[in-house]
Amino acid sequence: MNQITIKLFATLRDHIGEREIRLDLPQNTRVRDLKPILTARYPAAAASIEAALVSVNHEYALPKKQIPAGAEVALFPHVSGG
Amino acid sequence: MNQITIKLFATLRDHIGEREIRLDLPQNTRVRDLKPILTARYPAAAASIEAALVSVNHEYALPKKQIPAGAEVALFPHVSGG
Amino acid sequence: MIKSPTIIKITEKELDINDLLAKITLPSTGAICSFTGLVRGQTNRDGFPSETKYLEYEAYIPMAEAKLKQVAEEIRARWPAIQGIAIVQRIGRLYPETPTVLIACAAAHRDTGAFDAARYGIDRLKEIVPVWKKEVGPEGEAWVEGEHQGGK
Amino acid sequence: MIKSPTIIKITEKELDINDLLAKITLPSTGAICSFTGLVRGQTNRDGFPSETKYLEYEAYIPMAEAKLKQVAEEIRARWPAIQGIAIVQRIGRLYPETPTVLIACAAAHRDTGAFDAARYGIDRLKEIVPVWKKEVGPEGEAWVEGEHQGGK
Repeated sequence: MNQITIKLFATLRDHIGEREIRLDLPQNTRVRDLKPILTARYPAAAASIEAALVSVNHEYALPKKQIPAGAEVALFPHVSGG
Repeated sequence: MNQITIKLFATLRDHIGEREIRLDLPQNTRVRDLKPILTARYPAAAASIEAALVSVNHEYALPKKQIPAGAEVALFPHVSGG
Repeated sequence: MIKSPTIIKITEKELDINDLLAKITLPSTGAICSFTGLVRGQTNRDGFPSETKYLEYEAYIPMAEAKLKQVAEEIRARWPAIQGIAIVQRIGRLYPETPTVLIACAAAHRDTGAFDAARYGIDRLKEIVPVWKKEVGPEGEAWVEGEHQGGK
Repeated sequence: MIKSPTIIKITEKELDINDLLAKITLPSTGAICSFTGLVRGQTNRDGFPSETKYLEYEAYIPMAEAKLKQVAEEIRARWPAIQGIAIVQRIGRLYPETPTVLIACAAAHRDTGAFDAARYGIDRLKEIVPVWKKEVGPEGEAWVEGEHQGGK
């Protein structure tokens, strides 16, 4: 198992109620596997999780990307800076 | 006769050697009559006078414009601000 | 040849535009185009006037800085005449009429892409830099939705 | 509706861009595009590097102020979404890396002409505003020739 840290921002943090969560994931877990795991754990935040963008090590991640050991993952809504 | 003030800037001031001159001009003198009068008086500055822009009361003046009594006229080279 | 300065920053401090422009000015710089974004206190939402008390900005700071750097690199790749670049996003609680973001692109002359580069910079920042804002008004608070689909 | 501020100035004082942008910001302003011109200390003249010690700017002040006002009016006629406008030309002896001119155009949003308006403003200023500069370098001094034919 790989331990990964998931940071949460904006609506994701509000709906899940945490700034950061830690998960133990099987090796070779891909980004697309992450959302079902989180939705099962936080069903009230399902809609935000579904719409979230995912980054791995500070880079936007495609669904097929494998999450490496020790990765810093983040979930957040579409950006609205400026 | 109308007395007018002619202000000189940049190369015009350098070549004529004055910041401001006063001229008595016949009524109905037009902008196009001004340059020959000045060239006759300041022959060393002829080239600068020929190339100069002319303003009357803070507005660019066409050659045919009549110079009104008491006008503030100016001669200067093409602008180079910014 | 002097290396062109790049200033990239996520900050809670007031934006000092005089200082930021001075920091990206080289001896050969003759022109800087800057874009400043500000908190609007009065806006129109679907045709109705709306008031904002303040905006609360937050950023995923290390990723936001990496993405600001990417925006600067994209600008340099597209407009090679650009010299200094400053891209600074302010975060925290920001009240109406306060500058929130600055994108400044310097060049020797004004006709070699400085305007287009600054315009591109703010568009890309709003697309890819992980910053979010929550609007607080007389009727409560709401996260502001991004204009774009997120990027790469 | 609040009247949009217009700041027009020929000045010997340092340009305070923070202050000028604050002065043209309305509660409904969300975007400002600014152009800053600076004294280049190093330049290329016909492909050869050239050094400038300083520039000496002079203006025909009352006419220059009238023409700056005209530039602001032309901007408002072309881009009606523009709110505040600042156009400030500094004169006197100005050394390399010093800002000499600022054109800033404010609007509610960034996509209603602020960039084009600032670009137009600096182009028109260089065409019609009676300001001249003399360059002083290691080999003596020379008046800088304007880019344009003068205007109306």
